[in-house]
Amino acid sequence: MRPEKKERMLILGAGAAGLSAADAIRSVNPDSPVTIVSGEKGLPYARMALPYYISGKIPVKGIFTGMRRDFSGRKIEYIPGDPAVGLDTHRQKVLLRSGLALEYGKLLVATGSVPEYPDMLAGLDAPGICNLWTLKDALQIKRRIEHGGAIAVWGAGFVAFMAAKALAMHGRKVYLICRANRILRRVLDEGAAGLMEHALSEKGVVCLKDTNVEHIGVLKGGKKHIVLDGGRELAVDVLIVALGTRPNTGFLHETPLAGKKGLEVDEYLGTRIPGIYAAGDLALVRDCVTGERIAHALWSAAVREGRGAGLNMAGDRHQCDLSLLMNVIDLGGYGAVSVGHPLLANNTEVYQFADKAGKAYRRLVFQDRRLIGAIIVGRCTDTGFFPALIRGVPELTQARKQKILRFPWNIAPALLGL
Amino acid sequence: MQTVEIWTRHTECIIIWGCNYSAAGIHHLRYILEAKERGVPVVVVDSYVTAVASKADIHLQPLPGTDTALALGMINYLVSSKLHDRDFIERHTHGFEELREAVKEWTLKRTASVTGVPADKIARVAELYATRHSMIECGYGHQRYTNGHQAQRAVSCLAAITGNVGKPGAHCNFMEVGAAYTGFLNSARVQSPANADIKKTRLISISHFGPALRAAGNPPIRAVISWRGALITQQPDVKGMLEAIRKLDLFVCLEQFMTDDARWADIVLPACTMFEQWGIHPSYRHQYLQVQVPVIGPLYESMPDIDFWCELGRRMGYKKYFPKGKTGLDWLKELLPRDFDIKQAMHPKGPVRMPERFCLPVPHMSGRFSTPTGKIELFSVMYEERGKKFPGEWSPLPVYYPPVESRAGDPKRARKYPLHLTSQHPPYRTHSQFYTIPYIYEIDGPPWVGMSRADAEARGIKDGDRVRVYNDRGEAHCTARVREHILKGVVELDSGYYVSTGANANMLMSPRAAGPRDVGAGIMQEYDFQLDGHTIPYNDCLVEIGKAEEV
Amino acid sequence: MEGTRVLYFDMERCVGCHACETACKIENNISIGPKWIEVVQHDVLKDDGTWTMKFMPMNCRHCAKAPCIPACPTGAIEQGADRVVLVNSRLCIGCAECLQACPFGAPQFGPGGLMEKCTLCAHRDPEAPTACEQFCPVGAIRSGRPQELSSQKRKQCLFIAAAGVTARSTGEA
Amino acid sequence: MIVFNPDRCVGCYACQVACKVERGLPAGACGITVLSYESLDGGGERRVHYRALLCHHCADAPCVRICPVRAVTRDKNGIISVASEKCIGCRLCSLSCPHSIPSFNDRQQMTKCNLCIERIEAGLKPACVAGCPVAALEIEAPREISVRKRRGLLRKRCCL
Repeated sequence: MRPEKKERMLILGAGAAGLSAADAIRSVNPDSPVTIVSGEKGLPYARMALPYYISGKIPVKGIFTGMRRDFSGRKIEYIPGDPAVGLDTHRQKVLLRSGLALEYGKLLVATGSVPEYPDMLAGLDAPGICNLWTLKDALQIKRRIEHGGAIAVWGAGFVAFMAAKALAMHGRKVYLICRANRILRRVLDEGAAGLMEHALSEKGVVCLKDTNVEHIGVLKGGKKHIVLDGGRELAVDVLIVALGTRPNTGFLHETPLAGKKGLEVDEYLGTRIPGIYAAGDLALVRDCVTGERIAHALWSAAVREGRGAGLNMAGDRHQCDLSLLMNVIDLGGYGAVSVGHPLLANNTEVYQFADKAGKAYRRLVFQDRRLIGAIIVGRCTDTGFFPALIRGVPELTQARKQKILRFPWNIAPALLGL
Repeated sequence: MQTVEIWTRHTECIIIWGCNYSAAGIHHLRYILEAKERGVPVVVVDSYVTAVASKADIHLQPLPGTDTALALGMINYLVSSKLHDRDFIERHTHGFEELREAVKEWTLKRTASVTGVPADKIARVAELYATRHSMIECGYGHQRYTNGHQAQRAVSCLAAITGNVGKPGAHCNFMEVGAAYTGFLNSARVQSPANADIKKTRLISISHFGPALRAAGNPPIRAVISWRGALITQQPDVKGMLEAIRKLDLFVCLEQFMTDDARWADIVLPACTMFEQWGIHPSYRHQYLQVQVPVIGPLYESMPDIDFWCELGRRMGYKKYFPKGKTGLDWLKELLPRDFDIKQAMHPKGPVRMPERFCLPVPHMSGRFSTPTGKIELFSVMYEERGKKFPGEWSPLPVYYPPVESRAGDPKRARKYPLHLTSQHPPYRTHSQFYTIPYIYEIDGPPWVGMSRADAEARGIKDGDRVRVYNDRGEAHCTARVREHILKGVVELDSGYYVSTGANANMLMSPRAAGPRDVGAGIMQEYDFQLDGHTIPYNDCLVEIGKAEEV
Repeated sequence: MEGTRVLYFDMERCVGCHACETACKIENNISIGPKWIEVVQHDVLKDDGTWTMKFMPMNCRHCAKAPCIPACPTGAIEQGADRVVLVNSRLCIGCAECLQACPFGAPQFGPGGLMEKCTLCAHRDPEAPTACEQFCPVGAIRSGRPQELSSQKRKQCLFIAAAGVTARSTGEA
Repeated sequence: MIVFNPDRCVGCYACQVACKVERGLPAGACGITVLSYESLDGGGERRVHYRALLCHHCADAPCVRICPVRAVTRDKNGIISVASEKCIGCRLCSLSCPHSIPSFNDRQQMTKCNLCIERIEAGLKPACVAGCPVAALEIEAPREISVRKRRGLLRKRCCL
């Protein structure tokens, strides 16, 4: 059943999920009113692109993902700078901070995630200490590093890595404060992380592993004084805190949807309240390898889920809750890709390949006749085949698997039936 | 006309003469194919490789307009081989000796050279036909020439001398629907109500509409209502027709689509579709009919056609004969025989057979024929008589002469316009109908003209080129389809393209009439449709083709 | 696969009237352009030196080992237990890889550029004829169990599309 | 779309060279990639197969959908092209493309086949198609492919 023409489709969040959902709704339903609410001011932008902006690769206008005319041209209402603060599921209304109450027929919660802050440390509110999460953060960092200087990045996840890389490529001295024994520990194994650390150090990034921040102070002239747990001290102009994120579900605390880890959804991305859908960083979707319900804070997942949720909101029945972890990082042409669960350890067959020059590396992990994860460092031309293969398209036959293991550096021929 | 079930069950050989069932009457093909699968040889006589010809065991491809010669050659061959049915000829025919003498000149050799069909093929088909319980199914293909009436007579004589007439499964079927149908649906019952003040009507030849409008003097024709037809699209001599229409005071058209008539009409009245009104459907070549039941009411301002005519009648002062509120169904009931149960013809299950007293399953079984001699007249006494009364070509024996406008008939003209254009029934449309339907247009594509590879190469034309088909009367612009299967010297241009598309074949046609009687300006006195004929020689046309200039 | 109903096409009967095409379009509400079933025509030179024509309706054959399925990079094409090959338009990205893999040229692309093709009228009752079969005026498209066909017919009908309705009809039995 | 005929390809890589020359691409980036693979045939002979990886210009292309900065777009002719100056080099497109088509130039900007739009507008065939010495590549619309295959089948059947 197609929804009534007058039914408002309300989308909270103008990130990848929210905008994909709006596109999907419009693709099948050109008439129903669509409203997008963004918590941040201005036009929607790609958070992913912020490191590229601070590195100087693209101008600030390059990060925007939607122009006003895109919205008006497709009859989409866009309300920026007015985050949702409450939800009345009975009256089907969303309350915004400005006091505006929006009625909806279908609601998509795609408010994404917010950065985690370490709760212990004093001095984090000093100027020059920030996340790299919003455009405001990026503008601040960009301003402060304009005339050189050193930067410390606290954290060693994806955002931290991208920030460090971006600034190093910009010619700045960068310290990467990594609490674990390797960077990107959730997605890379030691071998791959080692290669990436080496590549980072060639760009001028100092990786401080097994290290945490003990104390932060401000020196005269505005420099930040950072004391690390090993006793080492750093003086930097900017400290970027990138210690991970959590779902942005605060405004739902009084509703049945509230949950710390995210919003539970069914296979059509509907929440337990009919008419309310969730997509993106806060949706607890099924991992397509492990089957567990988890929020994947990934651009690719957000696009996919946003589209699926949009189609379902517009009246389709589109099963789309299977999500796949995939990360791709690039260091000036030297890239690393991690797909699925390459670090899973139970009942797995692990194959590792390294080339003679020690530049390229591959780790393929199989479980029960399936490929469940892969790490590829260097030689990244065939990476597009991995996500599909992990999803089971095409099916991994024994012959295919043998071919892949015989020619691990380019799996395309094995998959294209050659 | 025998009903299809009979001939599929009893026939041992089928000749389909000048008829493309795949374009006109596809519902019969199932029966022909079933007969073929039963082992019945199927012969097709057609200048074209039609879809039906492609299914034939033997395909005779005579040059356009030489069908008479082909039939006469077959008669001569059969008579000289003593394969004719002497007993049947003795009992049921008149004038065999005269025919035998007349066809003597048609040796196989001469027939082959005139028709372009190999002699052995002609002999093979003639033998096949004469030695079996055979059927000839005639279409209009060989009749739409100026010698068409003689072609049909020759084919009928072929059937008569082999005795393949009036037996179940052995007959010569003509495209007849009229006789049985008009008897059944008796329009005479309302045509002349007692004491009605109806002025004597004149019969105007629609193919001569232009000249007839000019010739009609007392009283002159001032207004024309075009209804369920395509006056401009489907009649020859489009220019003459348009001139005549321009001179009218009023030209009205009842339509749903922007046809040529609607485009030229002073007033277009919104007509109902068949889904909105009552009607009755017979068809060529079979004995079934169905009453069309409206499934929705008339939309918007449209009204059923019968309501329009009744209203017009009332406004003209004939209120008595056109009572208000008389529906299409009421009219049908009045026209149909009183004892016919109309309900069975309205059943959604489909058509019903007409009662046998209107159409016998096997006509002429009795061996009596409604001719002056009571026999099949190989030498037609009726023609002879008629010829004394009216001008025209009334040869009582079938004779062959080339069509007036053909390479053999007019060599001088053929030097200028060497290609013989035959305009066949379009396979995906019903004449000009359905041209506007996107699904159909998608299949048929923009207007096209088919020509042989030899002719195309001689003119530097490639498949898909825009070409101009022209003669001194007009021109048609279309896309060339160069096909191997088309005879050299023959051009195929489907009938029924709107004049507004610029590809109408009738732009090239002459307004002459086919048939024995010469009707002059087109106003016909004492017309007898059984004898006078009077059709349009759509296939009598010479043209030339050239590449269209790039616009 | 005894008992499986198949759809078969008889080249000796098809006269190229395109009724199946239009019936299919109306039944499945297909736009102008894609043709789930299409009648093709070919000129043939006969032994006696004259020309004739051959016609054949072509649709998706629903192959037992359909090459389009492994060719699809997104897994959008599936074959059910009834052997009917169907495409999930929500997974299709419109890359046309299936068309390159298909020897019959069956995959079609609508105005949105996504693949669509013959479903053997999957929305109809399993024992009901497909639209093309129902509206073929000359019986060139028919369905039946293979053993019902004479060997002569089987030879003529090279193209047999498996309309495996067994699974659908006997599934409950 | 560009159609590849594996039965004709002899692995000369002329298409790759033509593509690079036409578009001035650096090493590592190309609009068409020819892969080779060896196998044993029934008689135990070694055979080399080739396969060209080509952008399909998908109707609902994942690369267009996923590009965070909308640098990859589909124009009105259905050609998917990338605005290099907008590209940030995040490589999501290459990961999302089921054929792993996007490649990257020395400035870490995505490059891919643009169907040689300028050549097509000038009435020429794309560089790879024009450059193929054995006509293993052809540019053809899906409708044409379908018609060609269907006609071809009937023709084959008629010649039996």
